[in-house]
Amino acid sequence: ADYRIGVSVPAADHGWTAGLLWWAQKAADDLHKKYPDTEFFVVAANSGTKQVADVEDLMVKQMDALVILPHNPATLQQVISEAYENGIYTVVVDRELESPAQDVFIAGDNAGMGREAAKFMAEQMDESGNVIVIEGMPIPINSQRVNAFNEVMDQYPDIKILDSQPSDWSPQKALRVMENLLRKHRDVDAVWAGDDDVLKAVMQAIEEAGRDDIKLVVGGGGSKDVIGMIKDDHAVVKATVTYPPNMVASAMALANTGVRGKNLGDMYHHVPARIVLDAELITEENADNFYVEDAAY
Amino acid sequence: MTDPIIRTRDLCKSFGAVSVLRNITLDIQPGEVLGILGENGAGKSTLLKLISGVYTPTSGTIEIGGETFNQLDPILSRHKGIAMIPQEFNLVPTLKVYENVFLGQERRRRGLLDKNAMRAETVKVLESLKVRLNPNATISELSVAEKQMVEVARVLVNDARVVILDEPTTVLTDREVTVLFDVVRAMQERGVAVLFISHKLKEVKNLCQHLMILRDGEQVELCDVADVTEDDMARKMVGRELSQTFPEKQDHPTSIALELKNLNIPGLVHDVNLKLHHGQVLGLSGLVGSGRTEIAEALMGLRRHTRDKLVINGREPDIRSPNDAHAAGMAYLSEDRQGKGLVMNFSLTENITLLSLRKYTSGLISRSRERRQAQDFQSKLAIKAASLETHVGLLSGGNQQKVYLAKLLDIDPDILILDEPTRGIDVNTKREIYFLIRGLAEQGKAVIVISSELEEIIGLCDPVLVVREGRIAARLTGDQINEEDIMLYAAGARETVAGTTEQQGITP
Amino acid sequence: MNQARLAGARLSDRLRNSGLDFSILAPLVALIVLLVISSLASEYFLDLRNLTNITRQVSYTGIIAIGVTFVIIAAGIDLSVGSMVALVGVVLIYTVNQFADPVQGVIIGLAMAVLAGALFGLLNGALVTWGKITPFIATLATMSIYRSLALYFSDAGEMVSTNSLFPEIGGGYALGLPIPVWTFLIIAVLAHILLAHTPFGRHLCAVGSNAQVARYSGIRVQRIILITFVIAGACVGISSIMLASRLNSISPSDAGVFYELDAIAAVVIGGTALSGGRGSIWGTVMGALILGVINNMLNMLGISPYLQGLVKGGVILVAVLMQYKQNH
Amino acid sequence: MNQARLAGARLSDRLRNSGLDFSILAPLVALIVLLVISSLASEYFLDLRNLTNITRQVSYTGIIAIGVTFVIIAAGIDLSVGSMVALVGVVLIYTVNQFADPVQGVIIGLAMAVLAGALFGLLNGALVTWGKITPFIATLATMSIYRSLALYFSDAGEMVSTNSLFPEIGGGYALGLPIPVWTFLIIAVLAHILLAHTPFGRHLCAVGSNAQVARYSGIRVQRIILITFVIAGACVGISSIMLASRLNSISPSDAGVFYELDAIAAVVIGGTALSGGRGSIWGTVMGALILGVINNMLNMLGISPYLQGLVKGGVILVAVLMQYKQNH
Ligand SMILES: Nc1ncnc2c1ncn2[C@@H]1O[C@H](COP(=O)(O)OP(=O)(O)OP(=O)(O)O)[C@@H](O)[C@H]1O
Ligand SMILES: Nc1ncnc2c1ncn2[C@@H]1O[C@H](COP(=O)(O)OP(=O)(O)OP(=O)(O)O)[C@@H](O)[C@H]1O
Ligand SMILES: O[C@@H]1[C@H](O)[C@H](O)CO[C@H]1O
Ligand SMILES: [Mg+2]
Ligand SMILES: [Mg+2]
Repeated sequence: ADYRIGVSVPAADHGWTAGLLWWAQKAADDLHKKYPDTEFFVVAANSGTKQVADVEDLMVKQMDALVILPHNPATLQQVISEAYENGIYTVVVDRELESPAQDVFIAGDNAGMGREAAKFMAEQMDESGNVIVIEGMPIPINSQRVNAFNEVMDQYPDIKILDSQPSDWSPQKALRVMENLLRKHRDVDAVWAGDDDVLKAVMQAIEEAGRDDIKLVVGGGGSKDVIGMIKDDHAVVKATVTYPPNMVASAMALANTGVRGKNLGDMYHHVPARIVLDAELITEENADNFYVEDAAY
Repeated sequence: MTDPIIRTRDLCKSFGAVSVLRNITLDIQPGEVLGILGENGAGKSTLLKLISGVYTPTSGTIEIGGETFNQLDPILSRHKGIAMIPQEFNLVPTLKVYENVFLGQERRRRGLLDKNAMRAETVKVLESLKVRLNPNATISELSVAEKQMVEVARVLVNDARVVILDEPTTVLTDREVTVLFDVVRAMQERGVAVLFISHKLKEVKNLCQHLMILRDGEQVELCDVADVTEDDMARKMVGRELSQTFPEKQDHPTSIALELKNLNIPGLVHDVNLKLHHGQVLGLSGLVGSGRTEIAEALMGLRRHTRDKLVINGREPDIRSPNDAHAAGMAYLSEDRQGKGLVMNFSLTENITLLSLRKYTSGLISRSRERRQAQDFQSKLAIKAASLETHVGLLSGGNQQKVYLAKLLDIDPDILILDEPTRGIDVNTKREIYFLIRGLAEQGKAVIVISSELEEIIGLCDPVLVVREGRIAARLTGDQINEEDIMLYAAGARETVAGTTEQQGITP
Repeated sequence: MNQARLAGARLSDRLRNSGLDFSILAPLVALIVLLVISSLASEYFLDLRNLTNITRQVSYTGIIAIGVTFVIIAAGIDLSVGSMVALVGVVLIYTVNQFADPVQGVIIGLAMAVLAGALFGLLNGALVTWGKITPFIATLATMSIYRSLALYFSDAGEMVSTNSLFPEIGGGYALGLPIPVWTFLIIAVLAHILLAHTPFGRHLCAVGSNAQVARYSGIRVQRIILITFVIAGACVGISSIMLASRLNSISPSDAGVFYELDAIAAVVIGGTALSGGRGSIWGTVMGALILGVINNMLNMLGISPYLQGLVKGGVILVAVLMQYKQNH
Repeated sequence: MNQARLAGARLSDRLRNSGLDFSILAPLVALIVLLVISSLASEYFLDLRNLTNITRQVSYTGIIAIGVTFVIIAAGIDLSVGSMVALVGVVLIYTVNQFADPVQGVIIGLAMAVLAGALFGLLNGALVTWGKITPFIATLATMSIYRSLALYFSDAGEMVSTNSLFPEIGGGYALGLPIPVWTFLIIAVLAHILLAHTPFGRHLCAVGSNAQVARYSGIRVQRIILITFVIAGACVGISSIMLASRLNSISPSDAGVFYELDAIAAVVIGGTALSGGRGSIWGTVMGALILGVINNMLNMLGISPYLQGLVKGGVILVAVLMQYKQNH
């Protein structure tokens, strides 16, 4: 092949990363069919250090371009810089490097995700009530989301965050945590689950506990199932915020364009250096626009 | 008289509520060999473990070279010049021979191990014990006798002032025992004090100057060996008169129980033929390493072998595992009761019923039936234990052996193969076991006894097969069974055209 | 003070003679202490619903831990159980979704799940016995293999059941208790009987204690070891049923992650030695409950996410230290 | 055929007498076979850069595996090493960043890292020896505790060093080889000497094989066990230095994740028995290299990420099975 593109992502350790990997595989197939002279090599790492090794290996395999969603930006900084300085066309996805070392950066908006959810909730709750937050894993992107969420909520003195507990983005764990929290807090108005898979587990706990004090549940990520619930006017699941795992597929398309020195569509520039996908609030009004029947996430 | 090297004052030891030793007061002079006698469970090993620091006394003191201790630990006692060969093996199975010999007393050069020196010294010491062993062999490859000699070697390279030998001879044949005694005498000349436990009274008589007898944890006698006869010793141990040791040999051989043709284990056993009748106690004699154990293990399906034929009670069972052997009515008592015989963290009951568990099972195991049976055995074989729930690992060596015997007897086998059956058993119980074996034969069972104790072979068995280097060197009956003949055949000083079936024809 | 110790010794002696297994007393005491502390620390703790929740949360790893107890008593270990949960779950939901009739789907699905679990366990056992691969490595390898297969067959996507009856299993109640809890209890009772009252159990302990002695005693050592892995696999199958039906789905990437550590921890906290040779099912049940209560407490007290690991590790240490004090 | 076997027996005998440890031959053969296959399967494999990469990638867990070898020979286990990497890393980068002078920062930082590692190891050892907690549980608990502390001190954020000299350690080369590789080699040589040529090593084997016998032989069992954990901790400290300086940062949530499993796998593949009593450092080095080559192969051959686990598990099984064939 004329163009060899390496794609390095975190391992499928929960729903969203599984979706990510699915999209990476799909894009590798689709794009290879469309551009037979491009070949993709997808690797997945279960830790940042393993990912460093993955990138080293891809460099040995003489990639022309590298698409990477870094497990941890600082961990990967060094090796991505090496690749970039070696002239490899580099696209960094989602998690931004401290010192830029890429041709293109494409990402979702983590802070925006927390902010949008908070604004929507505050509005729906008439600026007062009790909230439970089910967080992800204690890592930087989680902090960005939760901090932004809390910042918005701080503006409403009548909104009280009862508890903010980690789920590690595992539905299993989320179900357990939510069950426990529901025993502890008898008067809850709203729940923010920062991930849509986690939201489903949260809903199960709420339904089983037969709690009708909870009027509002908001998610994050924009999974097909949750968008479906919103679309069908679910009683409490009223919104989620986009954070699409298919950003990796777009990143691969960008790499494929960029590495050929081509322009994007009819643009008059090279591929833009920075693309931020909007953190879009999905509600009943616009849910139809986001619903994709055969999406993996 | 010089100052005693070891002095104990009112030494007592209890485990929980059980008092095992009471008020032992003892002086041992340099260059003295003290024999310690007592029935199984009398407290002999416990006393020596107190002196070597393995156990802490409940009360009383130990004085070593004038220093008084309320308690010792193994490191301290070693430091004070005490070396011990314990009753149960005390070698590290994953390490090599020379590494074991020098364990805890390694030779160094510039901080690093001086392996060559240690290997050379090991070879030298083993040679002085008349044992040929590769110093690089791993312990787990050795026979029990070889292990025992390695234990002896450990003590020899250690410049000990006091050497403790807890039943060192149980796994040795007379030849090695002689060597060992020479070594002990040489140590004695250097002023080393030796404490020696044995159930073989003759050995005590031969080797020791002084004698201590324990009964139920009490010191009942402390005297010069010269002043007592073997009969006196036995009487004092047991506390009453003892009758003859061996039962009358009353062979009533009937039908053939087992017939084996041309057993071969490459490199170990060659063309062994064997015919065993009901009512017979057949002895297998031979030097250590002659391959007797291998023959037994092959019969039990525990070792790969080839054979032309194996007939048991008229049938030719296909024996590939001990299970098959048990089903065919055969049971085997291994010489290695710790490694192959008993589950140390099982209770007495659980060990006794391990082979026969089906008997107690109708859906579920009936613990009460198990218990009753165990109780029976406990009283029949006089097994001394705190309770039936005690882990056998906590029993004295001799009592463990009894539990092991009970375990076999509980499947009521037709053919018993007993490898060193009285290992570590006191005179009185030994006698009971001999009568038990004879009784089994009288009941029509067939018994093979493998023993390194000539006296036992001679007193109990007829016929006797002498095994040498994996072959049957001779088949002896009646008057032929005597010490001289057996030794000559075993050592290869005399040859017969042995090994054919004709030669081994049925004795009338 | 000395008197107290004496009394304690006497008590423990009496208990032992009464036939009550002393080894389960230690985890029981640890559990009780933990329960008392928890109920003092959080007013919601003793809430009936909370207790029901805990027991259900515990049942998934608890059932697996029971299976793993057998493996550990035989001196083995099974690291693959977590991944196996995911793979069995994939098989289960795939099967359940094949049938239009919900009843048929559920019955055949459940059978398939248990069967698949037993089969994967058999593979582990075969590697250990015939392959002579040390259990740690054999199951470390299959841990990676089973997870990989689960991802592959499901295309890494969450599998959702379409059977209306299916969620009733893990989500349902019987006589006021969740079905997973009943299942956990029944399996515990059966496992206890198997371990403590049958020749198999006795032989198992002998094998774990000293395989050589077991062999000389005519016990089929290899077969026993094989069976322990099959039991563990079947337990995983059942646990996977409970979990998948409760969630009405299985996530191949996430299901069962770290279950192996939780299960082993439960077994060991319950007093079963990793070196094998003895163990108790009730101990394992206590161990699993102890871990469940700790998790519950972390949420109830709202411990900072960063410090949850510290508290959890600390409580485990204290619980185990307490046992030691109990035992000596 | 029989003759061949005889010749084989003779060879192994000669090897044994020559002092060459037979047990490391098996992993060596497995490694060589794997190398041959790899170089046939991928044109890039023998690329010098690739080989350098592999050895550097291997060195982080390899160094830890060497430390863990000591723990395992003493019949222990250490599950906390992975979390410890993160916690030591946090301490290290914090310290390095405290000093304006880069040289001073690096020197004090490195010293602190090794010290911290040894200290955490000491805590593990203390729990095992004085606390009498079985190593699996003790280190499972500290695994959770160390990770939690790393998250807490760093506020879950990645810590980046500001010292210009620091990245030169893990990223630098000496005589054509990366510094982490040199470090790995030197530690291996020292560890080998310690294990095979000093009384400590000998005593260690005795302790692992039969602690009772060791005690009777006048060996201070508890102290030896304690030291093994300290050695493992110090090795973690060094590994953490190499890793953090190579990355110029440490991620508390992610650094060292799964290292414990990789390290233990390397040790066992290298022929050291988990039951303790014997082991070999060179075996561990081979084991680590085998795992490194497998990982590299997966990427070089472009195996589907879903199936990487399958292939990895499979190759581990084959490598271990091959050893068994070798050994018997
Ligand atoms: N660690 C222990 N815990 C409880 N009881 C013990 C322990 N060690 C020994 N005993 C008991 O102490 C008694 C004396 O045992 P000891 O081993 O000293 O006997 P012995 O005289 O050496 O017997 P043998 O001739 O059979 O070796 C026995 O009843 C034994 O069960
Ligand atoms: N596993 C093994 N590996 C290597 N050699 C062995 C092994 N088992 C036994 N041997 C050797 O086989 C020979 C026969 O040993 P064995 O103990 O069976 O003889 P024996 O006649 O029963 O003697 P004993 O009087 O000790 O019972 C010995 O030289 C021993 O070293
Ligand atoms: O892994 C995380 C979460 O699953 C989240 O939902 C989206 O961001 C990813 O990085
Ligand atoms: Mg004794
Ligand atoms: Mg023998």
